Amino acid sequence: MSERPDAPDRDTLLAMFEIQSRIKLCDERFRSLLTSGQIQLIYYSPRGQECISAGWAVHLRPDDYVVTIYRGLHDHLAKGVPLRELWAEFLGRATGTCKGKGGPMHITHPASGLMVTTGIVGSGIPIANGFGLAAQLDGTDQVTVVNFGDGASNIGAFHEGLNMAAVWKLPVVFVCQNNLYGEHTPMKMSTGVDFISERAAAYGMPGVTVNGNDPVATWNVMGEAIARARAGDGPTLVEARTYRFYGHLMGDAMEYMDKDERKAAMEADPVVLYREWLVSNGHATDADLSEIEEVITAAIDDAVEFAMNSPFPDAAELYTDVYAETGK
Amino acid sequence: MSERPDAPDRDTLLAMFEIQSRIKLCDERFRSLLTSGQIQLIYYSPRGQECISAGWAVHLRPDDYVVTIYRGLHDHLAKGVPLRELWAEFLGRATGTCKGKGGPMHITHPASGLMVTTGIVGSGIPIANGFGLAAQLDGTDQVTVVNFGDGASNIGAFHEGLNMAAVWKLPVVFVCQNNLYGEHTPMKMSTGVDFISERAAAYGMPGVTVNGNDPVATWNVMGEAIARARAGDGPTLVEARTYRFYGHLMGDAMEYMDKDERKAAMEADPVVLYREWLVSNGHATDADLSEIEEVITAAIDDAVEFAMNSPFPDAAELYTDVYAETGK
Amino acid sequence: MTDTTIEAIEAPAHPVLPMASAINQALDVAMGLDPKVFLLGEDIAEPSGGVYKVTMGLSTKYGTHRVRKTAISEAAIIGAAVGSAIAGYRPVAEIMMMDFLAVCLDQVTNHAGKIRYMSGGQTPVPMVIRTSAGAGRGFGAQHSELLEAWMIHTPGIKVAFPSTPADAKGLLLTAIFDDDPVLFIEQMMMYWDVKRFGGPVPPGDYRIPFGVADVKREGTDVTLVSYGRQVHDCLATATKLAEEGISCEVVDLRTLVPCDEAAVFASVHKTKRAVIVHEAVQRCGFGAELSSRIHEEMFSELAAPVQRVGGANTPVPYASNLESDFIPQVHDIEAAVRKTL
Amino acid sequence: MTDTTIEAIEAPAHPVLPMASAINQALDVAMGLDPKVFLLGEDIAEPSGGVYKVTMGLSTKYGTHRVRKTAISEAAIIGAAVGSAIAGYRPVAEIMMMDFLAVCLDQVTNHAGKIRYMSGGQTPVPMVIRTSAGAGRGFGAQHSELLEAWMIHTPGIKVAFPSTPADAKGLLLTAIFDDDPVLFIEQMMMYWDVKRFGGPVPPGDYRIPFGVADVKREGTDVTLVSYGRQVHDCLATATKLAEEGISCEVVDLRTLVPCDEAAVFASVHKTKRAVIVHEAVQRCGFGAELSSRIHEEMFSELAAPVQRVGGANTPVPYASNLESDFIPQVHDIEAAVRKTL
Ligand SMILES: Cc1ncc(C[n+]2csc(CCOP(=O)(O)OP(=O)(O)O)c2C)c(N)n1
Ligand SMILES: Cc1ncc(C[n+]2csc(CCOP(=O)(O)OP(=O)(O)O)c2C)c(N)n1
Ligand SMILES: [Mg+2]
Ligand SMILES: [Mg+2]
Repeated sequence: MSERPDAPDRDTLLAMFEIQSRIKLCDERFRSLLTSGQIQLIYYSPRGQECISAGWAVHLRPDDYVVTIYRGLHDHLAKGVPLRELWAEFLGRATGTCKGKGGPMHITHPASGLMVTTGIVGSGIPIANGFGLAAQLDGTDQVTVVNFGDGASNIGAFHEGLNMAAVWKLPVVFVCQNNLYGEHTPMKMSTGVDFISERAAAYGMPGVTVNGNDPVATWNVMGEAIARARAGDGPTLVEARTYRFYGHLMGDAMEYMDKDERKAAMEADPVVLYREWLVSNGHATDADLSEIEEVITAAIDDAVEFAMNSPFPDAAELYTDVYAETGK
Repeated sequence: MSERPDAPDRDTLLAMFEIQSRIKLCDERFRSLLTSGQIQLIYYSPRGQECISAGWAVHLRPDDYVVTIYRGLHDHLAKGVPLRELWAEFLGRATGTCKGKGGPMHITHPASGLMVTTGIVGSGIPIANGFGLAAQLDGTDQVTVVNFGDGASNIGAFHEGLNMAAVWKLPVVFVCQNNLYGEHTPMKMSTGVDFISERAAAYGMPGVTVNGNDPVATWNVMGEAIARARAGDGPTLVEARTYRFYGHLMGDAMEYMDKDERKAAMEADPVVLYREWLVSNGHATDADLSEIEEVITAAIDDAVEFAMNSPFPDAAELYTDVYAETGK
Repeated sequence: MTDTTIEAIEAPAHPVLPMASAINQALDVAMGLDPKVFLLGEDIAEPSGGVYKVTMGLSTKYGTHRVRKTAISEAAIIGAAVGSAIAGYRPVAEIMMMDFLAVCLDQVTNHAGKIRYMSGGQTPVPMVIRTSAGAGRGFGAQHSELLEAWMIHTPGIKVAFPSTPADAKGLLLTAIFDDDPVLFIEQMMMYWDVKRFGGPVPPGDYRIPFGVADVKREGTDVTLVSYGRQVHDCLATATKLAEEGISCEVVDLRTLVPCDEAAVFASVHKTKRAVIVHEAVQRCGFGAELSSRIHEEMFSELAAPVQRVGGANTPVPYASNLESDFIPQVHDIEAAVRKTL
Repeated sequence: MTDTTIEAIEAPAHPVLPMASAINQALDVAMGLDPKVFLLGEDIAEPSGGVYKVTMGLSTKYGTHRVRKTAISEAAIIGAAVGSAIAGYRPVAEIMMMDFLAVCLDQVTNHAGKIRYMSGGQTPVPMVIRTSAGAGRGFGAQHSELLEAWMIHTPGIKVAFPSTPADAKGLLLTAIFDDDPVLFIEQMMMYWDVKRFGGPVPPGDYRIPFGVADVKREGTDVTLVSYGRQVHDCLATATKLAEEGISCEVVDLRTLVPCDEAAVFASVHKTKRAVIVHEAVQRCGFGAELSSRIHEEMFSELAAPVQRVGGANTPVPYASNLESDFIPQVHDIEAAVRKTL
């Protein structure tokens, strides 16, 4: 794990570590509380995909837009959705980002630029174009990053969305987090290409594949794509190859996954390896990083307590927010 | 217009001429009857695109499947839908292919292998896969040819359909009849690529562009694609470049089309040029071809009279064919 | 605002226009008032100004950045509208024909319709989907449907369905400046037929509030409730039956979500009889909902069960004779009225 | 065949199974009987046998050419089913959750549902779309909807909606061998919950005809009409009210298209009162259609207006307390019954 000439400055390196750790520790807390039965919810673990979100997050401004999917915890945290409101929403409490009405699959927090989380595969892509179009019409240099999986690249919305973005030169970065599976189906059984990035050419759009478990490489690729969008030079399709450590959702028997493949992936835990790399190359001491982790852990403790002690939404909330006026 | 070493035998050359002429003469009759007000219907002229249908038709067997769209008259005739029933259906008569209930946008004639005509852009593509799948499961070597326009290559169904066909190696030939416009919109304003065939690579599928106004070149390309499908080697995307002589539909003011572009295209009428080529290269005498045309004209006279004198469907037909049993 | 309405309908001064021109005016006024309003859809820009010429002139006046021609990608069209609406715009998306809602319904129902709710009210989606619809033009089964019932069954989307040029203009302006997604249904047969469907159109920023039905004809014996083109058939039926001394009141709902049930109940309270008329397939159509509501609220007052007149329970056939049998006609409405007497 | 039904329901001999196993049995039997039957959908093959394990074992037994795992491409899934059905197969397509119908509705309504009609009867489309549905699992607004009303409003598609394992098996076998497209709705909460929703399942080729409702409990005072999981809530309500001497008859429609109106009318003829219960959003739901039909046909016989109990007029909320308020509960049904007394 030698030094990387293509690495960003120390602050950025540590910022990425902080984000990765927040995701990793949050995910571990969710899984432990679920396993111990202290909380119950349908949970799509992002564990293993941390570096991708961290890779784009450090290039974004608060006023940039992010769209993601049900497997979105890593993206939510990377864009800065506050832990308390996020945990409360996951637990369906009145204090959640969406008053408990949306839930994990629909986390929304405009204040952080987390605009839409959808549960429909592929459907965030056309919506992301709308944010890009708004920025283009406003004449601002805001960028939209939309995240989706490898499986999503086979649905119609992907095709229509990328074509429109290319024709209109929208400031949108399409991030395909390729974890090699769509639910219980390996990518190779469902997809006509080996690399999702090959599909960019069908829209005259630049496409690139990066090792999404390599924080530095990912940082570089995201940086170029985001800079291109910000400069008004149009969209990019970024395929970041990664792996789902815990299958599709919590409770997944994973009988359809290759045991050794998974073992190898988890042994090469990108967050752990990155931590070691930071230390071994003198970017930070173990103590520096431990302190970052402790701060996060404390914040998670606080968020969990906040969420657990928050009330469920008032019964009247069932009927509000359907329309601008209640009771139509 | 010199001889072509890549040309098929005389019978095939004349068979293509017969099909092209049938389409051209049928279209001219429709337009003259519409202009004179003797018939009234929404009419999408295929004039200018004759060579494409003729190019695949001569490679197909009656038991091969064809799927097409509202602009389908050329495909219907090429696959052998009988003139009388076709005219009667266009006029909404009880003697039509679909008892007058489907109309021009939904011509269906399984006896000729014309399986589905759809009015929804792109939607024939996933359905064509079903015919290909049936042949594959049956273990026959039947081929399915599905026709659609350039505009259809921007809709989700195109993407999903081509990917599935590639993954399942279905015996389907995807024929994009690229006439450079989708309704009132030039392809370049709506599409991220210059050649629709470039999109085949997004599915690991062979893609080829051919001059759809060159009957011999089209015959060769269609022959290869159909042979590949018949041999079980999977699907092909064929882009045949052509032109719509009369705009989107009858009555179209065509103000959005370049006058010179259209004038040039009509001066290079592929059916007229092919006729001249056949004669000048001694494949047939003017008399031979005139005879073919006269036979067709007589058949059209007969079909028009048949259709005009046919009754409208019985009122009870409104309620039949909704379900297997009437009155559910 | 209701005053403006009544005023408008009385005012003979206003120029008589076809519905298409009234819609064009509403779009023009809205774009002039608010730079955040823009249009997107297939073929809507100049030259051509849309396949039905409804958006004629607008791209020339406001530029192609605000009147945006798109690819044939309905899901992308609605998705772009949803995202830009959340980001503060007021997009007006055109879906060329209502049947094509089926290729982009996920964006309409799962996203435009639910995002306000799923975000706990943080992200409203102020957008309009204009769509032309209806049978009677020999377009066949895939270009003639009326699907308002799908939307009414899907909470989160408002539905407007005008019957006159003035209502079309007033309701469309309200729709554009409403903070919810609105499906705006335009019955194609009314676009350019000034003789049958033309009417006076108030100039300028003319708006009609949602959820306010309009009594298009007063009567005492039977209430005919309808919307869109069928309102005209109800009026024709009323004229016909008046000759026999049967007095029909014609209530035009104008918006279906929200629905002015109070106006319907008030009329039925007077007449004790109701017939609901729409072109959409009768089975599970909006008539079923409204009929149930009237029975639920006014059962003891009713002199007869509420009758429904809707499209046949079939796809729309092509043959002209079958197509007109599919569409509810004046004689069908008349028969239904007689059933209530 | 109705005999078989009654037999089955009386027979205690049959093994008690969860609904998922009954569905698996029906698929197994159908594939064994007819080589033209095949399955396609996401994740349905082994290993895993589907995200809800409903198709477990079938790809191993019949091969992956007949149990076909697909990409996440619902329009392609339904399109392939439509084409192969026209070509002589009997495909059973799985749409993982009913909300996802919105991404492929064009293939369902404009094609599967209309092709028989548009071809003048030349090309029937014998296919089944199995879809799991329903709220109550904390899945939120996009994974919990019941949309049967959309299909019922779209002529050409039949709709089956079982409430018990035996009905699920019998109706699915009938659906597969029916010559029309059938939407087969499986309420997820019933899949594996043997305790609450298990029941005896007749072995072999057991079929229940479409359009034949099943009186799940006889009664004299009020008719409760329902389908799917809510039938169990109606039965619970009936048991509860019986303690007060209120006798409820529970009619399970089992198929909505075709709908056994005769059975409903016969029951209401006896009770003079009816309550219709379903989980789908009440506004413009199937309850509206059936309520209208009962009022239209039996107005003078009714002792009270027909009541409807449906889902709230909102998207499905996530918070557990709000979600259970969204879903009609026994106390809601009870309140509706009291309204009719
Ligand atoms: C349109 C649609 N079809 C099916 C589903 C069910 N589903 C949820 S997640 C998923 C797999 C998606 O795989 P991928 O895009 O690779 O994302 P990942 O879960 O691997 O992050 C499927 C099929 C859905 N939510 N939406
Ligand atoms: C899903 C859908 N959207 C829009 C339309 C309206 N429409 C009919 S034809 C057409 C243009 C199609 O262009 P292309 O695919 O190039 O075929 P062409 O008409 O040029 O042969 C459009 C937009 C439709 N029928 N279906
Ligand atoms: Mg994946
Ligand atoms: Mg074209």
